[in-house]
Amino acid sequence: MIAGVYKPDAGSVTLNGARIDGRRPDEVCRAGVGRTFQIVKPFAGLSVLDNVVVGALNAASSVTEARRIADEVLETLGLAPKRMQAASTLTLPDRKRLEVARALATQPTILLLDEVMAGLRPTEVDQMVRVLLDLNKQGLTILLIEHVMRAVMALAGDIVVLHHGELISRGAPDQIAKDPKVLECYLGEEAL
Amino acid sequence: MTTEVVLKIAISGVLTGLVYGLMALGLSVIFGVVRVVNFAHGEMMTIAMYLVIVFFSALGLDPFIMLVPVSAVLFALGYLMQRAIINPFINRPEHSQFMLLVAVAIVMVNGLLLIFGPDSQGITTSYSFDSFDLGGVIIDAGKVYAAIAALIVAVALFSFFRLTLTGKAIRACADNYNGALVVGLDVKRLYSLTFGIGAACVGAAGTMLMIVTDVTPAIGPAYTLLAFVIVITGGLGSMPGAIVGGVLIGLTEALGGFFFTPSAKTMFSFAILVLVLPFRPQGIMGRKTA
Amino acid sequence: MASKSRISRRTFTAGIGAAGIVAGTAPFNIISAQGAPLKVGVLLPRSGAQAGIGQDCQRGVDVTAGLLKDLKLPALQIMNGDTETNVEVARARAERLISDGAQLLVGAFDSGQSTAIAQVAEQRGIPYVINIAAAPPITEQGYKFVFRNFPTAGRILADAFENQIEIFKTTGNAPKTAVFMHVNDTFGTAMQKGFTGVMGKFPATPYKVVETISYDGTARDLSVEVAKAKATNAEALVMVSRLNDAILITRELVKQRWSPKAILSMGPGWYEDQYIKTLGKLSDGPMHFAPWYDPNKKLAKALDAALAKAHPGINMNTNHVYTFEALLVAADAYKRAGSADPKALADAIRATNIKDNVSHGPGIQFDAKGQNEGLRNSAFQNRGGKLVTIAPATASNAKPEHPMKPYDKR
Amino acid sequence: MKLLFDGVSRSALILLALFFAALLLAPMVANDYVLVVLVTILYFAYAGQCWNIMMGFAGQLSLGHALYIGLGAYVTAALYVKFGISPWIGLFPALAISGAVGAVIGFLAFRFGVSGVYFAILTIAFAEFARIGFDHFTWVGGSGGFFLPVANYTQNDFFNLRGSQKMFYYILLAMTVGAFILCHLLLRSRAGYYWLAIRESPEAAEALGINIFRYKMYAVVLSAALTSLGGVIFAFFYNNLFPEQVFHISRSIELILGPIIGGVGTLFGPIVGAFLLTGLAESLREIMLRLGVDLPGVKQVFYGICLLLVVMFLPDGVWPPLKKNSALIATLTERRADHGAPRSQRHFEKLQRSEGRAERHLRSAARKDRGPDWPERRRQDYMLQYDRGCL
Repeated sequence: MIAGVYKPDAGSVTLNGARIDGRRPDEVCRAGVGRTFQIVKPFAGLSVLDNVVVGALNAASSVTEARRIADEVLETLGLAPKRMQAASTLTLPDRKRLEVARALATQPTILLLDEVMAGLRPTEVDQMVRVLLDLNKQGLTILLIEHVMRAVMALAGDIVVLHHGELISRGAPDQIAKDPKVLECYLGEEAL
Repeated sequence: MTTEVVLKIAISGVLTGLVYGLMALGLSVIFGVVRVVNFAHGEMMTIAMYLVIVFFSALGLDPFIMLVPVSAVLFALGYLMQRAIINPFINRPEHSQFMLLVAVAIVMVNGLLLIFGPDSQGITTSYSFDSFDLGGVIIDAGKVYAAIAALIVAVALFSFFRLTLTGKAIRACADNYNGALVVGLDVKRLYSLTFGIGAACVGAAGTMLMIVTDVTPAIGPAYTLLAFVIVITGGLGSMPGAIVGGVLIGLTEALGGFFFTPSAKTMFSFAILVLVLPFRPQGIMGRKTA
Repeated sequence: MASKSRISRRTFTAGIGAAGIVAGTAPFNIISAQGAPLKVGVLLPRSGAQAGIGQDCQRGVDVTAGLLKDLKLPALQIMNGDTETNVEVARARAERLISDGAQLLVGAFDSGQSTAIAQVAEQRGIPYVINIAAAPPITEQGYKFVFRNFPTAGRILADAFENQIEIFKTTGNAPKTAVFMHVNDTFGTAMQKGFTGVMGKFPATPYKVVETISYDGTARDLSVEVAKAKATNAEALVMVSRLNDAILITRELVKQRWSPKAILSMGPGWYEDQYIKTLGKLSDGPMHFAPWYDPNKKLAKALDAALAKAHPGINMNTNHVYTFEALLVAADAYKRAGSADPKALADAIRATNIKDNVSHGPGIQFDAKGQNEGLRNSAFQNRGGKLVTIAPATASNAKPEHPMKPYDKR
Repeated sequence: MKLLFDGVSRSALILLALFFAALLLAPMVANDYVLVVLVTILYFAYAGQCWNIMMGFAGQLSLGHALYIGLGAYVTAALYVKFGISPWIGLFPALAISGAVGAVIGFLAFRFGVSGVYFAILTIAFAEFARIGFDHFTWVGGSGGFFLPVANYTQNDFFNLRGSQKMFYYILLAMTVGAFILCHLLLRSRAGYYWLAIRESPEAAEALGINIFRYKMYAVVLSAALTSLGGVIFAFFYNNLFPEQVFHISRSIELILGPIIGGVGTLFGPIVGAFLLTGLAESLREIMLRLGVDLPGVKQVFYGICLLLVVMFLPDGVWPPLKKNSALIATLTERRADHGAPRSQRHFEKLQRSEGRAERHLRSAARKDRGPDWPERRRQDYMLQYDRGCL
C-alpha cells in the first residue's frame, strides 16, 4: 500500500509531509520510497550491473552517473565481483541482495524490505544486517518485514510485539527477548 | 419484408456463429490449459475440412457420421503435435511459440496445396440445398443441423471437463501447474490430451462447416484470425466465452453486412474486439485477472 | 536472315491452314535457321491466394509447345517462375528469370504483380506480354516494352452491355430491374468504377440497377449478401465475381429460394469447370460477358482439342486462351524479328498482326501504348455442363436461353 | 561518436567495417537479380530492426506492423501522386500519422492493461481494420489499388525517389545502418535501460520509479514511426499499393520472421535474420529448380520446415550462438597475434585492458542468455500474471 500497488480504502500515507497514497508505484518511488519484492523479481536477462543501473537511473541525471552509483551500491553489498553475470545465473541469496541493491540505487529516503533475509544463511544474514545498519546510520529509514528474528533483533532499536492485534510488549531488543509474555507466545523458539 | 429479412439474417448469423464458436472453443481450451496460442488453428481446421472431402468422396459418409472419424484423426494430430513439437515450447516466450506455430501453419497450408491442389472443393449432401420456411423467414437447413451438432459437441465437452476424472485433472493442470505436478498428475500427457481435445473441436467444427461452405488450402489463416477475434472477445480460456463470442461475432458480421456494405463486414468484428479489449481485457466471459 | 523474316506474315497464316498436312516445306527452314528457341519466362501465381487461377493459366502454357509446332512457329523454351501471389516475389522472380537469360516475359494474371514485373521489364529492356490483368493503369505508363493482350475493364463492360442488348432483343423478354453484386478486389473495383458510366452509353440496356452490393471475395459465408440482394426483388442479378464466391452465391440462391430471371456475370467464376462440376445441374443458366474465345476460329478449335487431350474434363476458358495467346505473340514476334534481341523483339511485337487467333475480335494488334484495343468480348452461357457462345451473333454457336430455369424446378 | 564506439571491441569493429564495405561495394558486382534480392533483404532488415524496438527492447509483441508500413506507403504515395509532394517531405506526415496511430493503439492497450497475447491480437485487429478500411477508401483507389506513375528513368531523381534499383539499394542501406546505430545508442540510453527492465519485469520496473506506461508508449510510437519509413521505400520501389497486399496479416508475419529467427532483442538479429530468410527462400527455389521440381508449394513446405528446425533448436535465434562463436574466433585470432605471454596471464591482462569492452560483451550476452531457469521463471511469471483458473 505504501509502495502504491494497492489503493487505501481510508486514511493517508505521507512522506516528508507529501501525500503519496493513491499514487502509482513509479511516482511513489520517485517520491523516495524504495522497495523489494518478497518473491524476487530480478531483470533476469540483464547483468547484475544493469539491474542496478536501472534503479540508479531513478535519481541519476545520466547513464554515466547511474553507472557510477550502481558500482558503488554493488560494492557496498558485496556484489561487485558478480557485476557482469546475468541476473538469472545468481543464487537466491545473491538475488535477494540484488533486490536490495536495486532498491537502494534509487536513492530512497525510506526503504521497504520484504523478507530479504529469508533463506539466507546466518553469516549472510549478519552481513546484510551490517549493511543495513550502516545505511540506517547514514540517515536512511528502513521498513522491514522479516521473520528471521536474528535480523530483527540486530536491526531494530525499539521493538513493539503484537499478538493477535494486542500489544504485549515493548522495549529494546534485549528487553524483549527476556519478556516472558513474548517467550510464551513464541515458545522461545526464536528468542535467540 | 424488411423485418423478415433482418430476422433471417440474424438467425443465420447466430447459427454460423455457433459453428465458429465451436472452432474457437478448441483454441480457447488449448490456451486455457497449455497456455500456448495456437497460431495454426485455422490451418488445422482446413486439414479437417479436406479430410471430410476425402471421406466423402471415398466412402460417401454423411458429414454427421464423419464427425467422429474426423474428430478422432484431428485428436491424434493434436496429440502428436503437442507431444512432438509443442511440448518443448511450453515455457518459451510467446514470440517463440508464435514462430513455431507459424512455421507449422506454412507447412500445413502448402502441404494441402501440394496434395489437393489450389481449387476450392466442397461436398454436396442430400440436404445441401434445403431450407426451412417459417412464415417467410427462410432458414438454411444445413446451418441449423450444423449449429445443433456444434452445440451438442460443446455440451459434451463441458460435461467432460466437469464430470470426468481426466477432465478434472486437466482443469487442475490449468489452475495450478505446480500443484498438479505435486499431486502426481502426468502433466505432459494431460497437455497432449488437451491439445488433442482442442484439435478434435476444430475437427468437429471443420466437418460442420463443410456442410455450409467450401475449402481451399489458403483459407486457413482467415479462420485462425476469426478464431482469435471470437476467443478474445468472448474471453481467452473461457469455454462459454468462446460460444458466446462466436454468436456475437456471427451476429455482428451478419447485421453489419446487411446494414452497411458487406465487403466491410469483417471490420465490424474487429471493431467489437477493439471495443471489448480496453474495457474488459479478459473478454466478455473471462474471469478478472490479477 | 532479313529476307527470310519477311516471309513471315503470309507464310504464317497459310501455315495454319496447312497445319499438320503440308510438312517439309519452306517454313521448317526458317525454324532451323533461327536456331535456338526463344527463352520465355512465364510468371504466374501458382501458390498463395491466387494459386488456383495461376495453375489454371499454367495449363495454357502446357499445351503451347505442340500448337506452335503445328503453326510452324519457332519453339519457345519456357522458364517457369512462381510469384507466390506476392508483389516482391514477382519482382525478384522477374529479375531472376532475366538474369537466367529469359528474353521475353509473360504473366502474371494479377494487376499488382504484373505492374511489378512491368517495371523490371521496362528497366531491363526486356519485352513483357501480359496475359491477364484488367487494371487500366498498367498500359497508361508509357512503357516501351510492355504489351497487354487483354481487354481493360471499360472494354469488357461496353461489350457486355452491347451483347446484353442484342441477347434480350432475340429473347424478346428482358429483366426490368437488376441488382449489381461485385467482389471487392482489383478486378471487381475496376468494373464497378466503370459500370455506371459505361452503362450510360448504352441507353437501350433493358434493366435498371436498383442496388449495388460490394462483398469480400474471400468471405466464408455470403448468405447476408444474397439476402440483401434478394430483398431488392430485382429480376436479374448482375455479377462480377471469382470462382469460390460464385459457388457460394449460387448455393445461397437455391437455399434462400430466389431464382433471378437472369444471372449476368461480367467476369470469371460462373463458367469455370469447378463451378460446373460442383453445382451440376444448378450450374445451368448464367450468362457470361467476358473475354472469351471465338469458337469458330480454327486456332480456338485446335487449342480446345489440345487442352482436351492434355487435361481431360477441363473446359477451355479465358485463363488458357489468353495465356496461350501471350505465348503465341511471343513466338510470332520471334519469328518475324529473326533474333532474340530485345529491341527487335519489342518492335516485332508492336508490329504484331495475328488475324488467326483464339480470342474473339479482329485479332492481335497493339496500339502505341502496347494495348490490344481490338479485343472483343463474347457472351456465353452454361448449358448442360457445357459452355455455348450466344453473342455476338457473328461469333456464336447457340441461341440464348432466357429466362433461366428456376432453381427449384430442376 | 565516443558513445557510439565505446565498449565495442576492435575485432568486432573491423568485422563490422568489412561487412559494411562489402555491402557498399555489392552493387558494383551484383547483377540485377542479386541486387533486387539485396534490396529485399535490406528492406526486411530495416523493418525488422524497427519492430525489434517494440518487441525486442520493450517486450511488446506486435503482430500488426504491416499497418505502419502501409500507412507510410499510402501517405507518401498519395501526397506525391495527388499533390506532387516529394516523398522526402511527405515522409514527415507519414511519420506523424504512423506515430499517432501507434500512440492510439498503445494508449488503448497500456491504459487498460492489455498485454501479452491480447496486445498482439489488438495489433492484428488494427492492421486488419486498416486493410478493410483502405479497401473502401476510394480516394487512394480502394481495393483496386493505387499506382504510382512509372517511367524508364535514364537518371535517378533522388528528390522524388524515382530511379534505379541501385539508388533504392543505397537508400535502404543508409536506413538500415541508421536504424542499427540508433538502436545501438538507444540501448545505452535511459530509455533503453528502462525498456529492457520493462521487458524483463514490469512490476519491478515500476517499483524502481519507471513510468512504464510512458516508456512503453515511447517504444510503440518510435517503432511505428520508423517502420513507416520502410513503407515509403516500399511504395516508391514497387510503385503499386493494394490494401490486400500491404496490410495483410501475412505481411506482418513476414516482417517479424527475420528478427525472431535472427534473435529477438539483439542488434544484429534482424539483419542476420533478413539475410538468412531471404537467402533461404532464394536458395530453396534454386534447389527446386536444379532438381527439376516444379510443384508450387514444395518450396514453402521446406521453408516452413527450416523455420521449424531453427526455432526448435535455436530458441534464442541464430545470432546469439553465432555471436558466441564469432567472439571465439576473434579471441583465437588475437591470441595468435601475441603468443608470447602465457595464456592465463594474457587473458588476465586482456580483461584488465578492456574492461569496458568485456563489460559490454557480457552485458549483451547476459541479455540474450536467459539462463537455465528461464522456463521456471516464465512459469512463475505466468502464474502471477494470469488467472489460470479458466475452465
